Amino acid sequence: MSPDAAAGTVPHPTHLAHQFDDAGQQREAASLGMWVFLATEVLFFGGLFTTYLVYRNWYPAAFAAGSHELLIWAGTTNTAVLITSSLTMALAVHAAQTGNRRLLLLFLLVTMALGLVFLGIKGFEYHTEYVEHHVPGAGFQFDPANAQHAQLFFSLYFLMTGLHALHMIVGLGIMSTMFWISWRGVITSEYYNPIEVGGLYWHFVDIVWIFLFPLLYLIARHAH
Amino acid sequence: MAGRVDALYFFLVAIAVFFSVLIAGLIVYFAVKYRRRSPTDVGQPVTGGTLLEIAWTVVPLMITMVIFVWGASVYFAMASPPSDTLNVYVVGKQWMWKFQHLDGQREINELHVPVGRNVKVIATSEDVIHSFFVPAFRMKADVIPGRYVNLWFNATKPGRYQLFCAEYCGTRHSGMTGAIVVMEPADYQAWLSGGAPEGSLASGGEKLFASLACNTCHRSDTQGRGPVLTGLFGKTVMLEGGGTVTADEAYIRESILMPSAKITAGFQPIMPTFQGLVTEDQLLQLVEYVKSLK
Amino acid sequence: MATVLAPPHHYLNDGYGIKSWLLTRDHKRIALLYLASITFFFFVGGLFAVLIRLELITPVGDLVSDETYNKLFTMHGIMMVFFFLIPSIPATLGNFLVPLMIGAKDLAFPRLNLASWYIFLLGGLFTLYALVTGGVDTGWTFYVPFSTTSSTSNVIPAALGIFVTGFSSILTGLNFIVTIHRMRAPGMTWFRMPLFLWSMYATSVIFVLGTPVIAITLLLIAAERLFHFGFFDPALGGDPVLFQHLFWFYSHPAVYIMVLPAMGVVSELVAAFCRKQVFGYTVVAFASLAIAVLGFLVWGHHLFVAGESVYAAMIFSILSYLVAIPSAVKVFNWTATMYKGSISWATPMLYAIGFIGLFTIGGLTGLFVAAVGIDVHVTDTYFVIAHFHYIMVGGAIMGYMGGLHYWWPKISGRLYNEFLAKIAAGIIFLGFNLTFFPQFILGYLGMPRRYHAYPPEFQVLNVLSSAGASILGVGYLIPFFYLMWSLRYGPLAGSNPWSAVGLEWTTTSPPPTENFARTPTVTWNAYEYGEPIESHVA
Amino acid sequence: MSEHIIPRRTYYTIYGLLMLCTYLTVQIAYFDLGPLNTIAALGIAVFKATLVVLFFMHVKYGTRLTWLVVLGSVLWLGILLALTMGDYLTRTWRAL
Repeated sequence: MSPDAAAGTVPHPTHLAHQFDDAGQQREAASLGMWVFLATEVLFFGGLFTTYLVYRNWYPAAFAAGSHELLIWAGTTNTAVLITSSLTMALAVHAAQTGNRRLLLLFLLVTMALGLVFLGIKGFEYHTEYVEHHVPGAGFQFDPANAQHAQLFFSLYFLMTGLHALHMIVGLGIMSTMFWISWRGVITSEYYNPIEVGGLYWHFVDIVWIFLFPLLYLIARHAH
Repeated sequence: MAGRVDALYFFLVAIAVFFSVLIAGLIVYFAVKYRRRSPTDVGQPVTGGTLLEIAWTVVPLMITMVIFVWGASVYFAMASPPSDTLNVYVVGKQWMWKFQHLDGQREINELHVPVGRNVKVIATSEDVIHSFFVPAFRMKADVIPGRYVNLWFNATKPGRYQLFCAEYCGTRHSGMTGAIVVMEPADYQAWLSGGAPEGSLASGGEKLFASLACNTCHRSDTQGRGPVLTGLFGKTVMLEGGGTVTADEAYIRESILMPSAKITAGFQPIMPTFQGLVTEDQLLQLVEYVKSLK
Repeated sequence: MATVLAPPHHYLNDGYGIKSWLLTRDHKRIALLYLASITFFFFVGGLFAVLIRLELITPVGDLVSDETYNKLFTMHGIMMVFFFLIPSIPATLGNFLVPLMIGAKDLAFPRLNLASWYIFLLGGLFTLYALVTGGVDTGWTFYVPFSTTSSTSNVIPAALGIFVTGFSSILTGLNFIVTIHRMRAPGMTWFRMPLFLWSMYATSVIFVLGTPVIAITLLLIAAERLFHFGFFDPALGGDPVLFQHLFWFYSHPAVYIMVLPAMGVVSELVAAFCRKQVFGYTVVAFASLAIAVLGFLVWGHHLFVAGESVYAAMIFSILSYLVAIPSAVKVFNWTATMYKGSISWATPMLYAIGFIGLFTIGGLTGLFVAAVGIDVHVTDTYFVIAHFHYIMVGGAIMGYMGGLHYWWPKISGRLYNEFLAKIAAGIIFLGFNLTFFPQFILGYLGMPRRYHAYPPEFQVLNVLSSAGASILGVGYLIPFFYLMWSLRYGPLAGSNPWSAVGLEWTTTSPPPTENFARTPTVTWNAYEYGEPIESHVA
Repeated sequence: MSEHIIPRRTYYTIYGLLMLCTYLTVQIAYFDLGPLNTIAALGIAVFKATLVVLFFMHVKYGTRLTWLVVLGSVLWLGILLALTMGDYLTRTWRAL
């Protein structure tokens, strides 16, 4: 081995981690890493979707009855809110790509605000369901014809939306970090991986909701 | 059934021995024959052979497909009880097997059956999953709470056969054993007449049916608020909101515990659940009573 | 051999002190952190196995109580499966070798790599907590409704421990996938990669796509225990069998997580110790991917008697036979590689030969349990125990031991005692077979698994098995001591003690922190023997 | 490596489509279409998710590898759902 092994390092540009050769490699690695993580997330929620599918198939009437008790206006509004936040997230990435720092900060802020609105509405819904005794457990009350299996529906509802909300909260944490590093001027049109990768996560959380909404809120609405 | 399982088993043993010996023999032979003679030796460039690859993909595939078909056909026979069976109910609970004969005899951890008869065991569990395993009959099925599982056998020789619980079920899992006692028909008759103090299963069910006030709605005429149960068993039931279901043991059981899950067409979901009000043993009596209503 | 000198700079002397280890981002140091952790868990799990075998010497349960016995086999399973076998090769040898073999400076995400080790430890601590505060008695499979309603033991901490540990698997898999895709040195094309990398890649796919399902399943168990949601409770309309579907969707592919890396190691060993390219390189490479994919389609064969439909059983049975094919093809290719090789009988090769033989038996007995008609009889008996120990101990651990010996000079820079190593390999092989072969017979005779006490007619075979286990235990202790001893007293190994090809052998032993003095450029295929090895040094 | 910058107008168009689909899916839920209700709801959800993945997440302009990861995760979810339901839907065909 050459004796100057340890000395033979080329000076690295800023933001380029030592293990990468160039910025392109780093960018592609980061993006691929996030995509692989999202594949994991798909299967994580997949276990819940499987459970949902099995029981909805077994107890369609109870699931419809449970679904009717959810606040459809809240679910619909939240869908719109999340889709809008996805738009502002996409625009934030666009602003980062074009090097517009002020717009980037603005869109990140709007995205976070919309995320908070979503969680606020969700919290209101949880409160409503609590008041109406739709939280599974000893206090659960429901039309006796469907009570047993409506409880399964509500268990799934709370677990699925709860895990989704947890992902939203993590997303807000990521967004705050994005905001912080953008504020410090780390993000440029040359280096915007973090915004792009963080954005992928945010869009994924949006997609989960896009499926949760019809599965939970829109079962046989015509019956009422 | 034991014969069929063993035939396939020994066929597989032959295949396993053949391939194990082939591979092990080749490895040892190569390792000796081509052992390194000097430290600088390298192997000869033999890097692949398409024909060989195809051969050792296709041949195992064909062998495994033969095994699959054979194994599946054995299983299909296991899962197809004949129609002329002598039925016995068993409830598994931590950590015992409770048997009930149709005539009302009850046994714990021991089941008496006549030799040469097709016997069907209808099994369920009161708590966790157990597994009904009689090695001599090559017979096993998990006994699952909330469901009826059928097993069947035809014992060809009198004797005592070991019964195990094969699904781990808690502290005294290894104590959840028992025996199937296979008797000559005459001995079996003698054993049967030995006593059924409480009357048959169906008669027990009839008493329950009255004491739980089932008969106020399920009347024998069509004036009740619930469907008529006479002649129900084995029929196809039209359901409210479309669909049909065959009225088997599982359906009757479900209708007692979760009445709203499947509503008979033309009726209201007004029946209360009996979940927690009847034990598994009593459920079996009720099921047997409904079956007896011809 | 010319006198070898230790390299002046290498990853082991690049910083001393506890902090330089606990905060390291070097994949090689993280591999060693993992190595120490899994060795600890291996011996904990092994201790439980010893106690189990001691109890089973007599048919009556006289050594420990039934409650204790149930906790012993549960913790043996949990420790061995989740804290030893699953991370064994990927997190140690894989972590160490993936960047070296592709000519990279490190994994793509070194910080995530370190995080994965801490997550692993955290999960381990949870589980150890469950252990010392009373243990768990559900079996490593956590079957409901026993685990959710009946068991009074520490189910939630144990489940959470495994839940947490799952994320370390996911991060390792994610890191490997990205690294293999994006960090290969110039010229290192997919079909020039050593087969170990193909198997690591296939394993990572399972890590990433399977582990989240066990995570959510264990979460459901915890939720069910805490809030009694009813997902698996028939009284509330749930189905206990659904749990088994979700559990085995991960836990069957997990078997391939354990054995695929060992297959990768064996491919390397056979090539290096026959000095020959692996026969049918492309076929062996794609067989790894095929196993990873098909492995996800067969989980239902754990449910043949568990109440799944007759038709589902048949579908899962035929799919199970399909996954047997690529495994068989690999065995044939390794055997063919030995044909006209220059075969060295060094310790790693002994393990490789042991692997091929034992894995063949494990695989062939898999044909028994995949046949539904036979599985009905042998499932949940000692036949199944023997079958999967042939795969996991005879297969995965043999591969792990072989790999550890093969790369030990690279990892430590020292040579171990070859004589002792050969003796130990022989003892392990004998002890293993004596332990587990009798269990096939026990199983066919009908002895159910997880039995604290058993009918006396099974005693002879059980005593044989216990005797084998004591030999096996000794076999595993010997390498621990001579490997430790070699760290200080072993002769220096030099860059390439086996005269093997492969990028990892072109750098010093131990390698420098940045792995290579210069990024190598690859112009040759894997396992190109037949020319002087020096010409491969970039 | 090529960094494709999607024009903002595309984002607005996709946003409009997503909101329209949300409106449609809620409206459709109030008509009794039998099993078509579920199919429509899920069909629209899949369409919306596809739009988000292709445009907001830039997969339309992404590498083959990104496509592979996306399709792979969907395929694996499909395996989990299909083989599990394969058991549940055939259980009633033949009493065990």
